[in-house]
Amino acid sequence: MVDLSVNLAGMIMDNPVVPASGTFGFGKEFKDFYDINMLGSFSFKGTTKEERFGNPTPRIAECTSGMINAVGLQNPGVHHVVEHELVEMKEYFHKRVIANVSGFSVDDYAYTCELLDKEEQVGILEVNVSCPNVHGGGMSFGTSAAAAAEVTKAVKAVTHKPVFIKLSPNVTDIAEIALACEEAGADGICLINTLLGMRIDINKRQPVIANKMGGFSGDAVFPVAVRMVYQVSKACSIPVMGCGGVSSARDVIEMMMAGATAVQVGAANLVNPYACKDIIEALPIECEKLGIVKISDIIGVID
Amino acid sequence: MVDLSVNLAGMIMDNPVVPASGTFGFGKEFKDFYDINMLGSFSFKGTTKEERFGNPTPRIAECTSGMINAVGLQNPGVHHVVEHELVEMKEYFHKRVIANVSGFSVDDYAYTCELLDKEEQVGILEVNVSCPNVHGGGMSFGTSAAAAAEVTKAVKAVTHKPVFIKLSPNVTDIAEIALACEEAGADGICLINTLLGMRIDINKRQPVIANKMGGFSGDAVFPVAVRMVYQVSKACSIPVMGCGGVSSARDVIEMMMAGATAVQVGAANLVNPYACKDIIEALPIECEKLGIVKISDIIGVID
Amino acid sequence: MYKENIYKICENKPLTESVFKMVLTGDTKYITAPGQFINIKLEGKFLRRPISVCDCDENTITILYKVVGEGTKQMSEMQVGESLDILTGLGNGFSITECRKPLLIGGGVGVPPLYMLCKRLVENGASPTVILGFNTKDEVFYEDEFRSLGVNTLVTTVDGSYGIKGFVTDAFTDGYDYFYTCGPMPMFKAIEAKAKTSGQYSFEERMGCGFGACMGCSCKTKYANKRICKDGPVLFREEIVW
Amino acid sequence: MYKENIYKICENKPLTESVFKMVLTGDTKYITAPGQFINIKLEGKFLRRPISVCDCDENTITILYKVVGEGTKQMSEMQVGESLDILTGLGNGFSITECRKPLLIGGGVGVPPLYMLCKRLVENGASPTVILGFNTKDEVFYEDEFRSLGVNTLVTTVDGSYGIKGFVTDAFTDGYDYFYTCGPMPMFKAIEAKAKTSGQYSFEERMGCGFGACMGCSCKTKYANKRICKDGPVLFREEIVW
Ligand SMILES: Cc1cc2nc3c(=O)[nH]c(=O)nc-3n(C[C@H](O)[C@H](O)[C@H](O)COP(=O)(O)OP(=O)(O)OC[C@H]3O[C@@H](n4cnc5c(N)ncnc54)[C@H](O)[C@@H]3O)c2cc1C
Ligand SMILES: Cc1cc2nc3c(=O)[nH]c(=O)nc-3n(C[C@H](O)[C@H](O)[C@H](O)COP(=O)(O)OP(=O)(O)OC[C@H]3O[C@@H](n4cnc5c(N)ncnc54)[C@H](O)[C@@H]3O)c2cc1C
Ligand SMILES: Cc1cc2nc3c(=O)[nH]c(=O)nc-3n(C[C@H](O)[C@H](O)[C@H](O)COP(=O)(O)O)c2cc1C
Ligand SMILES: Cc1cc2nc3c(=O)[nH]c(=O)nc-3n(C[C@H](O)[C@H](O)[C@H](O)COP(=O)(O)O)c2cc1C
Ligand code: FES
Ligand code: FES
Repeated sequence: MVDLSVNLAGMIMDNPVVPASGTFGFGKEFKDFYDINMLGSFSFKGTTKEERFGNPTPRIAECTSGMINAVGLQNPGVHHVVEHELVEMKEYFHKRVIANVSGFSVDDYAYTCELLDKEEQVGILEVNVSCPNVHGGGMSFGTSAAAAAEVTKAVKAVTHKPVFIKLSPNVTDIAEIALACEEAGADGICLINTLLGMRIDINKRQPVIANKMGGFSGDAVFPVAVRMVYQVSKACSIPVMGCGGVSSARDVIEMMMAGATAVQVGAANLVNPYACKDIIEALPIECEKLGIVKISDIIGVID
Repeated sequence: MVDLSVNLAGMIMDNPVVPASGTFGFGKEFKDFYDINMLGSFSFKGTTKEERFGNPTPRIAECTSGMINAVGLQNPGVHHVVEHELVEMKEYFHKRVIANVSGFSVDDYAYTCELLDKEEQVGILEVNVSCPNVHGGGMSFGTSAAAAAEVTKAVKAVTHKPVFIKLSPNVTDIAEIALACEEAGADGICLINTLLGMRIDINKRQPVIANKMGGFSGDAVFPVAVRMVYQVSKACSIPVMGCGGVSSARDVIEMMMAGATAVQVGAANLVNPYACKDIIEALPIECEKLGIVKISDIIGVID
Repeated sequence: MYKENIYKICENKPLTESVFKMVLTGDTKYITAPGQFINIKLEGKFLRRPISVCDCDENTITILYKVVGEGTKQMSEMQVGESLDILTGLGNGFSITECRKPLLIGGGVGVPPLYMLCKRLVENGASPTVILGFNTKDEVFYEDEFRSLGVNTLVTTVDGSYGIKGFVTDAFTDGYDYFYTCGPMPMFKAIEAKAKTSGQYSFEERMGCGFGACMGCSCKTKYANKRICKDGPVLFREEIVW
Repeated sequence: MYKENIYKICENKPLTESVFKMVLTGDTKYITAPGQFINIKLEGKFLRRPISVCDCDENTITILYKVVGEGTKQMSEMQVGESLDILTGLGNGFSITECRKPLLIGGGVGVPPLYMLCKRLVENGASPTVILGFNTKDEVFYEDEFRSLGVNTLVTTVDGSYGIKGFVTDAFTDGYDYFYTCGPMPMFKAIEAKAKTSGQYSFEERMGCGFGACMGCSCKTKYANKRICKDGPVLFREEIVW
């Protein structure tokens, strides 16, 4: 029997597998495919102070081994999330969930997190300072150490729950930004969000995505994600939630060896709705092959 | 008949296809596969002031739709290149070549470029400020606008040949760095070099690459490259040589629509030694399908 | 409800130069309404390809697809006996209303979902008139199949090389009491300008998942934001924001 | 010289639990020396997989490969009749020297290239002794094939379950006048410590291209930097820097 449990900043999880924000909605669409209570937890679709429709369509482009999305944080707003989504969720998900939060100002973040702080179901606040799909906000916080730290401080001031800052990979020095968040009180770092990418429809001579650019993710980005998880976990002493291009149990193991305490699965859920189920079922088998008896033993084993 | 010719900062090329530095050596290994005079030009393996062995092996790791390399600028030194490689090359390549140059100090770059400036065969100097595989130099010039500009100025002072600065994608704001190079006198920008990536051998519990991290390239990085070519070509008025994940004629067309005047093909040459030949032969066919009669018409057609 | 499963190709042949018919065998119980779609995983492609159900029975699904890019090209090269990983039963599908004389208007590859719809309407006692719009004679497909359902079938071609010359709207007959349509946006606009009754439109959008999880395919309607893949692809005329 | 071409699988069967024999038909004229390798493109894998030529004639190439990862797993699942895109004739190969009684020492999947070498040496009038080293009895392969060449063939197993118990060096016979070896690094180190004559070692390295273009496989020798793929995989004892 392989022990798959991990302790993520105080939240004990049965296994390290967590569907990534924006690829799992509020879990509703997946509960018809399998019992999502088998998940370690899941990160729900990023919410904001106000309701948002997001960007014009097309919002999706295909890439080799990946995809671009430019959803632009479509969500019903945090009030609706608290009053409806979380209430409904109680019926089909009985573990604590990770609340993914975005904002357009420091106050936005604080406002939204303060509301979610009161929700018992929320185990971790995942503060997204890295969405590439919203103008004049979002990502800019994630591309500056000072701004990321400011958001961290503001959020920490309004919540007792563990706060993970979700960082953008579109930066020169990811470790510097992560360290700034740690120093500002963050309890963990989640990375990576999407790489900024673009595709062009050469028949129509226009970008595939209405918004021109969007967030690139999927298998293709895995080596960048592993590298950043490694860099950040070596630089920081707070736990790292790894994300980016994970689609198999072996990917989960690789990312944990790079330094991740838990591992998120994003775009893979969209193509294979059973992705997380498949991974969780394969994990003990792959661990056994590799002589891993307790998965938490391998976190950051790479020098 | 489709007109494939392009004018790259004064160098007229029969077609926009250019094997990327480090993936084509000095052309010797490819001339047995096909007549490399069909190429627009090619960028030879990056050279430095002194001979370099490069990094320890393993230097290569496989990724989904891509690879990581950590060659570390192995090359026989610019003197050997000038005295032997270029002399030999005269026999099998009769067009002007692109000289890729790296350095560990501003003086290094100037020294190497000054020597190459005297070589008639060299059509363009491609100054690599972005190699992720060498410590204490190389990439650091490419991650700061000021440093990249300084290198540009130093090189421009010693040569009359067009100077292209080859930029790193591992930065927060690629347009800012490109603009700084333009203002410092660069005649063009080449991008992208490799993304910093990492893979772990989960059986051995160690990084696949002896140097731990390396440069990630191949099909997987194409959307990032298209995005950066687009951003830089919109920000700058000097020509852009696009590179990153190109493996087909349609990729070439997409990158040109994004703003590239010429397009480099890197890792694809390693897997399919005929990659550039295949692309050049397919280009007129794909152009015709798309109603393109003169390929230079599509450069930067995307708003 | 929707489900992922493996389907075997038992037929795959061209109907025109670029439109193919593929028949798949496997579990069909999740397909509950005409106008639903399936989402096909293809080797080497990241995203699945959404294709409407043209017809289905206890253990076969028929789709008609046009080769427009790499994915559909790949499909056209697959052999009988090969397998595909498919999500079925996606989307709301058309609502069978109590209409008597509905118009079914299909343009190009908007035609396929109307076939199963037509069957259901006929079963329901309605007498549909079907209008199939194409650019030119060589592109016409499924005319005979509709005729064998015993319904009045009109074909239009833009260049007049077959049937009625012009657009689908040029074939509009009087006396219809409802309409159903699937096809390109310019056709929708023309229909919206001309149609005198209530009706349903089936939309297309680039999709990330096809089952409502990613918000990739959202659109605004008069009453709420909807996902084309889950709350659509069929929208009622009354709710659409043009 | 080397060349890319398409080869058809005409045999693909397990020799042991994890070692497979594959016979390919196609153009073999670029294979000019024993110890050369081929580089195989696999569907869905970015880099090619380098595998030594075990044997070859006018139109077939035989390789023996061990399933160690995804690529070789995929190869093991391929069917007779399927095709592979392969670069052949890569590497320098072994030099046939004027030795009379060479030792050929192979460890695990280092065994394959020695087979064609052994043939050539015999043709050249030499009387090789072959030492094949494995961990255990179940892993032994190609013993009979070597014997049918009429050469003295010794097998060692680490656990003593078959042949001589121990390492290949425990089977060293006296009187050899040269050696050729291919296998894992610890075996090389043991041979280097024990061998009394000149000889050739065939190395492995992770490769980007396999034909000398990328500098992915470089190593230092006493006289120059060499590329394992192009200037190797075979190096002379005298030039190697351990
Ligand atoms: C609900 C729905 C039902 C459909 N039913 C049919 C049908 O019955 N017959 C038919 O021929 N076509 C149908 N289509 C269109 C079909 O999905 C596309 O033609 C197909 O995805 C093109 O794939 P490709 O790889 O050949 O093209 P590429 O252009 O190479 O595809 C690149 C990406 O764009 C997406 N894409 C391209 N065109 C479209 C499009 N028109 N709509 C949505 N995504 C697109 C692809 O799915 C893929 O992700 C339907 C689309 C939707 C949304
Ligand atoms: C010149 C040469 C000759 C070889 N001859 C044989 C042979 O005859 N029989 C045999 O079984 N094996 C041979 N090998 C080893 C063989 O190349 C690897 O076992 C194989 O590439 C593993 O691929 P994989 O996808 O199964 O493993 P993975 O670990 O999934 O491969 C990942 C990447 O690492 C590379 N890789 C993994 N192991 C090795 C290795 N040992 N050497 C080089 N690259 C590696 C792969 O090529 C691939 O790029 C040879 C290697 C070289 C360099
Ligand atoms: C359709 C889509 C929507 C996303 N929405 C969000 C979001 O709302 N908040 C967020 O922090 N990340 C969002 N992401 C990013 C993912 O959570 C994840 O960080 C990224 O996709 C990389 O993981 P992957 O390669 O496994 O997809 C979204 C990604 C996708 C594909
Ligand atoms: C093996 C290898 C060696 C490389 N060496 C160099 C180099 O010496 N100088 C340089 O500017 N870029 C070098 N590069 C980067 C490529 O020129 C190119 O910018 C990058 O690989 C992206 O293109 P691709 O995705 O088509 O490979 C190298 C790339 C590879 C794969
Ligand atoms: S395609 Fe994902 S929600 Fe519609
Ligand atoms: S593998 Fe490319 S030079 Fe040897």
